[in-house]
Amino acid sequence: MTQLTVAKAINAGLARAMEENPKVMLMGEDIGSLGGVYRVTEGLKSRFGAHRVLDTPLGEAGIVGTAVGLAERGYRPVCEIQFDGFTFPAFNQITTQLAKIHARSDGQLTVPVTIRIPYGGVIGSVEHHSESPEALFAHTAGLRLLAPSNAQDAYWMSQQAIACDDPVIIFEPKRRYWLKGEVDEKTSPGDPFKASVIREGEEATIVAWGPLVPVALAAAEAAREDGRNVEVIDLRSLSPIDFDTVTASVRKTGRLVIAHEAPTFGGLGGEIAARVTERAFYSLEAPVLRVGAYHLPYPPAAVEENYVPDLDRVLEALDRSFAY
Amino acid sequence: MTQLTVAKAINAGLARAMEENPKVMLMGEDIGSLGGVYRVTEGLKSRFGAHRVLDTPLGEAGIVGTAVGLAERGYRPVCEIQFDGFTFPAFNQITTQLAKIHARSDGQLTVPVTIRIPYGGVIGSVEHHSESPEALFAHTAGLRLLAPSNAQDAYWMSQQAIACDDPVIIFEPKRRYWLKGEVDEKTSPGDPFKASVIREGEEATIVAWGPLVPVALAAAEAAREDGRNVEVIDLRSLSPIDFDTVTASVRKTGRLVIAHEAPTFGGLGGEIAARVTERAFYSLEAPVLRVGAYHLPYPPAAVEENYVPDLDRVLEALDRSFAY
Amino acid sequence: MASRTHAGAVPSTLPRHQILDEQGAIADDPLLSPYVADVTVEQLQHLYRSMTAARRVDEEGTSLQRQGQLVLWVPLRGQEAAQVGSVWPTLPTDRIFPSYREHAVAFERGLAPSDLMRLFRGITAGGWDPEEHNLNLYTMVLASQVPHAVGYAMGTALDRKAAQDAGTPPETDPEAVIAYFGDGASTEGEIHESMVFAASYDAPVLFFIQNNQWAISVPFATQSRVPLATRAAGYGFEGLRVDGNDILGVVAATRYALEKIRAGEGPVLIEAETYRMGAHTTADDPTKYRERDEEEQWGHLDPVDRLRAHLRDAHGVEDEFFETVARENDEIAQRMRADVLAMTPPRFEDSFAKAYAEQHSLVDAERAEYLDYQVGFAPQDEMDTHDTRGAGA
Amino acid sequence: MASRTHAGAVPSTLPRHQILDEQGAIADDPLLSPYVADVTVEQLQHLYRSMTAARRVDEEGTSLQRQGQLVLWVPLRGQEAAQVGSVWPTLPTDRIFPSYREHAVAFERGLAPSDLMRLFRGITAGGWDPEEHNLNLYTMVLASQVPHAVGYAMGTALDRKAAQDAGTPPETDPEAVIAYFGDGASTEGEIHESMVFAASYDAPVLFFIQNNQWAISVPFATQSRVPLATRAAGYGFEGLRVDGNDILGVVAATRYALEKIRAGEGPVLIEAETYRMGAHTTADDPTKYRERDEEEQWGHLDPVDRLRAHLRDAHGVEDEFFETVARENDEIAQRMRADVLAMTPPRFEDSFAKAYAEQHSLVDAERAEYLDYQVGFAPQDEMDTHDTRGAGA
Ligand SMILES: Cc1ncc(C[n+]2csc(CCOP(=O)(O)OP(=O)(O)O)c2C)c(N)n1
Ligand SMILES: Cc1ncc(C[n+]2csc(CCOP(=O)(O)OP(=O)(O)O)c2C)c(N)n1
Ligand SMILES: [Mg+2]
Ligand SMILES: [Mg+2]
Repeated sequence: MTQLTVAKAINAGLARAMEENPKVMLMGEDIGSLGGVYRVTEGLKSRFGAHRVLDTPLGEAGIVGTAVGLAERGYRPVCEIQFDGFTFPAFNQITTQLAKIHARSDGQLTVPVTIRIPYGGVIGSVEHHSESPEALFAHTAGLRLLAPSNAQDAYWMSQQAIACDDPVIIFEPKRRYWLKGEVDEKTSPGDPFKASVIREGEEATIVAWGPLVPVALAAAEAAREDGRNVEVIDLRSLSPIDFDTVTASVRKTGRLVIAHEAPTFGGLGGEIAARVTERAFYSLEAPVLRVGAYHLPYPPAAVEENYVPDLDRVLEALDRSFAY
Repeated sequence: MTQLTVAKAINAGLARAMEENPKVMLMGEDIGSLGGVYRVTEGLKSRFGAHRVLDTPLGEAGIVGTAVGLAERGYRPVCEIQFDGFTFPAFNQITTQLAKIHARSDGQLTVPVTIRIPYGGVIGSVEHHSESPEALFAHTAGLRLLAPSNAQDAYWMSQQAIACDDPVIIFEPKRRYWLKGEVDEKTSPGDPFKASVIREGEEATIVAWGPLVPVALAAAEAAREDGRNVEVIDLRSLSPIDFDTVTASVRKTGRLVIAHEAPTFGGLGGEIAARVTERAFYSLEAPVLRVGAYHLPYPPAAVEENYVPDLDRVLEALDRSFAY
Repeated sequence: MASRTHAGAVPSTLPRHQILDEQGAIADDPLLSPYVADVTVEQLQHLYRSMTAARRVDEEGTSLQRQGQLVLWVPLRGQEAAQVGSVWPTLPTDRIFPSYREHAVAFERGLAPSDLMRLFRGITAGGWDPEEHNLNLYTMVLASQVPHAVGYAMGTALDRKAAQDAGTPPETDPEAVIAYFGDGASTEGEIHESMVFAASYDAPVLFFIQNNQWAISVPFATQSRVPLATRAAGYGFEGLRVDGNDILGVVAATRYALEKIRAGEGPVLIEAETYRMGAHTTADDPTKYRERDEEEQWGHLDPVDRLRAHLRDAHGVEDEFFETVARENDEIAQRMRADVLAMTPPRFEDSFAKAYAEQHSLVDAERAEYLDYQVGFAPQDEMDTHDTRGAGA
Repeated sequence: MASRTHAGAVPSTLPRHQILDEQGAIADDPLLSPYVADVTVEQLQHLYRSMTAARRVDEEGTSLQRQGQLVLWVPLRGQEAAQVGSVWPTLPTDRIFPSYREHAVAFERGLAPSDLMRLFRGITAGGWDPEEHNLNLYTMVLASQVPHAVGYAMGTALDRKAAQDAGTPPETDPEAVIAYFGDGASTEGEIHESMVFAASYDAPVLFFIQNNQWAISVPFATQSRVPLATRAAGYGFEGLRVDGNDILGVVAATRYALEKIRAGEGPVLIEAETYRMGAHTTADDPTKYRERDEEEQWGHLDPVDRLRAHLRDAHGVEDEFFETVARENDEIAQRMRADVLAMTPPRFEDSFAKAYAEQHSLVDAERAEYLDYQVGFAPQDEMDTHDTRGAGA
């Protein structure tokens, strides 16, 4: 057991994967000498060499596209996209190539590429540095999406993503990079594509992931003060989604609030709400409620806290749910 | 009133917009001398000149990116993306630029760019020619999405999109390009962002758009033979979505089936299901059911009809709904 | 607007290489001629066989499509020299990344024509095992395969470095990679990023452009004011412009490039100037956008005619050879046709096993739903009565 | 892996233009010198003012950021000659598309420094009306503004054609457009597509690259083996490589380019070789990736020092002038600071009016929800107690 920040846990996870498998390599803008703009890859270039930690030219399509080729050659490249908002130049490579090559080749080619995307807002930055684009990738079959919320998952999911023969995108909660937590480096926590009930409760369920998990926990705490016993699920995997765990919880509690930083409209909350409603229709005491950002471009830093869901908005949704 | 195919209706709509406003211009691959691979723009280059109908170089980012600049200069460019599967090289320009410039400039810049995407499957083609990526655009604020299902809408929506000061993406149902229908060239049909109840019924509602509208109608017909009275809504606008019309229908019928060609997981059906359930919770006799494609890359033509929802799958969903 | 004359154009100074002239006579090329000095008549006959077999299969592809046996066909006629000439000099260890018209490349690598047809029959998006002939799959999104080729090439260099570090003796013929693409695709941004990455990492990759003058209906002049080989200098590597209908010129240019590439000198670009003599695909109608005149002019530059003339005039090869080859080619085409007609469609339920390499809960659930649902529909015929396909299209 | 020596590199043959040498003396440049022959000492003094004012405001930006008054600042120190020299020759009718470090460009166009700061204060993603000074907004997604510039330039050409067709007498000074970007951004695919489109449509656009040697921590050698100006020839237009710390060289190159562009000769590319003397942004720490030595070496090439030396040595400008300018610059910086501190944050609810130009049902509904929800929270303070911000970051 070690206490690590989320950023250091990812660093340690990457280092361990690189140690254990010489085919693992890192690629991205500024990840080498600088250690990445968030220092997540700090020290890895000097430790593993410039041929395994590539400070690439400045082209996201080039990064992901060459990673596909490297994967076809037997490597396990881990690409860093510097910020969420700069994923889109690589969108074609991710959506039409990386995601589809296994199916295209009738299973003959595997492309075990990992893409790390520091994502989400409330970091007081400028445009394109605070996006939550997970829904834009979840809809595409062939990809897997992970969203660690804590150091333990950050450490293990990095390694599990790399070990997975499918392409995996990891959404790293950048505003939680400095959140400390226990990391058990000995025992692998099992299937990364399963959700985790991180707080038990009987009267309602909150589903959240990544940066909003601490907010969901805080909401459950606050609700307890009002005498409400709220279950919290850290979804962990955004594709596939572990509907079994969520449905079981909702069958028990009868109420569900989903919170994500991305805009509500067209976000993953809709998918979860629709599927859970289908599977637990007769258990629901209230409609599944979603708490997300508004249908607006991410606003300037000065007002971002009004845009991204916070504790109050989650509580307000819980209240609305209880009002049914 | 004229009888036109959907393709000809779009052609006529574009021509009329170009006649009425000299700032309207068309851009895309092969849209000039060839008239586009689907001949939708046939005759427009010879009629309006090569300076208003641009056979562009082969770069989708270049097409949309220069269209943004042309729009900032006062033009109203209409970009054709040759096939749905080739939209992604332009994804960055659409998502981070076109969609956000109005907000970025605090409303000072408008970028009235229209993007036409012939979309959808069951055309017996090869990979990347049959995609339904609408959900990947709906989630992004700043864009508007239209999906005509018939000649009348094809004719008018083309013009309404061009006239709109916001960027509009038109998803053209390419497998219905040769579907004939009445076009009333005199009277504008009103707000393109409103859904349309195209068949009244009392016992269930089917929502569909674009290529699946005829399938939804056929399903309602088939259900009538079983003595079921099913309402059909042509959604028409995918962003914004006219939830009022859908909710009103569901309040009346108590049952909703949503059909789209895109994969169910992460598709727009989730958004509609979630929002309608929230707004009509006590009216629902059954959970909202979605009929979409599977979470797989679009399969080879030989088996595509098993992948894309058809009449039977819509009927099966109706049956399941009635079984609640 | 895209005028063909540009007041401010800076013309390219790149020479155009040619070894076999329009009449099939040898024209000396100071740089490249040495690279084909050792080509024997038997080898020329092999090249002729490959080029004409590809042409024959191509014709059969069009005919199969017309008969509804393929969903689409992409003719290559006119580009046989560019394709065969560029792949013939490769080693089996070299990895090839084609676009979607490289049928002659594929056959020369050893792929059976019918293997190629699976894709065009609409029963798979692939059709062969990329490892078997070191031949990647066709890619429909223009330019997308090119960064893959660069990455793969970077990987070969990394492997070489690892072997060196481990004290393994160096290979005699280090691997090279070829990325094929067209004049139209050259405009895509991914081509540019590919070139930047290749130059930066000294990737052992040959960018082989078949400039067949057209991107569907759009003439080359819309994509560039100057030959595309000129672009290479802007990335600091060599670009060669070669007569793409001249089999010896293409072979020589490719050998020259591969030699540099194997020597660790990084990427090279070759632009083979050729012509797409047929339609873009079987869905295309070239009369809408180009003149018969132009087609005829290029007809006089036909790569097969030229090699035939050379074999006859310079090597005294007689009619019998050409007739035998024609017969053999017919047989190849007939075999391919028979194989295609015998192909059975896949079962849709197998798709569920292909999307992911590892177990996936949603795919498993949807597969189960699908199978359940199918149980409701036996026999098959009943399904078809509800089929709406073709209602609009 | 990205080694700085490349065995197969083809070196560029492009000359590097310079007019004011490292000591501030005039070096003759046969092509470009005529373009600055008429520059008066008053004009040089204006340029000096602009360059130093920008530098002074830049320092104030860093200090404001340190004091928590800006969310971020992007220093420009070192690039003043490249920026002022390229924008000074423009006409008010020319449209400028900056990247995000072009503060000196913005000020020279007439933008008040505080207008620029709104963005960095985190109260808007824009900050000014692009029409007012014909200056587009900063763009954070690298390279994305470049196709916009090309499209805008295509639009000016279309307007010109429409005017001609309508019989309007031709303008004396046709509009030009400048697209600014950096050495790092040059790798993005959108740059390539921009160049192809510009060449194809003879767009009146100047691609102005400030090669400041670094893209955050990545040295120029990773992006290219050769000067970026070499790329232009690959598209068939002219590329110029100029000493970017030489204000006269940059002015001359820009005038030369704009003359060609206004004459309808299509795009031109200028690469100004300069240096980012400070950090990439206030969030950056250059000691992690570059040597003090390199910074010092470039320090000797400082564009402001060089112009000051020239003004002194060649024109006898005295200390008083420099002191006055320094005082004026302090005042500019103080005024800017005061204006920044006086800026009030926007109301979030105003965001709902900005996403779309026309009425939008979902935005209207969400705005109403938001306002409703806000009603539950008066006074403001209560909200903050539930705030989780900073819990992790
Ligand atoms: C990204 C992308 N955009 C558009 C298309 C549609 N398309 C298919 S082939 C083609 C023309 C390609 O021209 P070129 O690269 O010269 O190759 P050729 O067909 O001449 O061999 C186009 C526009 C595509 N396949 N991919
Ligand atoms: C598409 C994209 N990728 C990555 C980034 C993150 N980023 C911001 S500035 C920068 C370096 C840019 O270097 P250069 O173009 O040389 O401009 P400079 O900062 O030196 O002025 C990077 C990688 C971005 N803004 N946009
Ligand atoms: Mg071509
Ligand atoms: Mg730079």
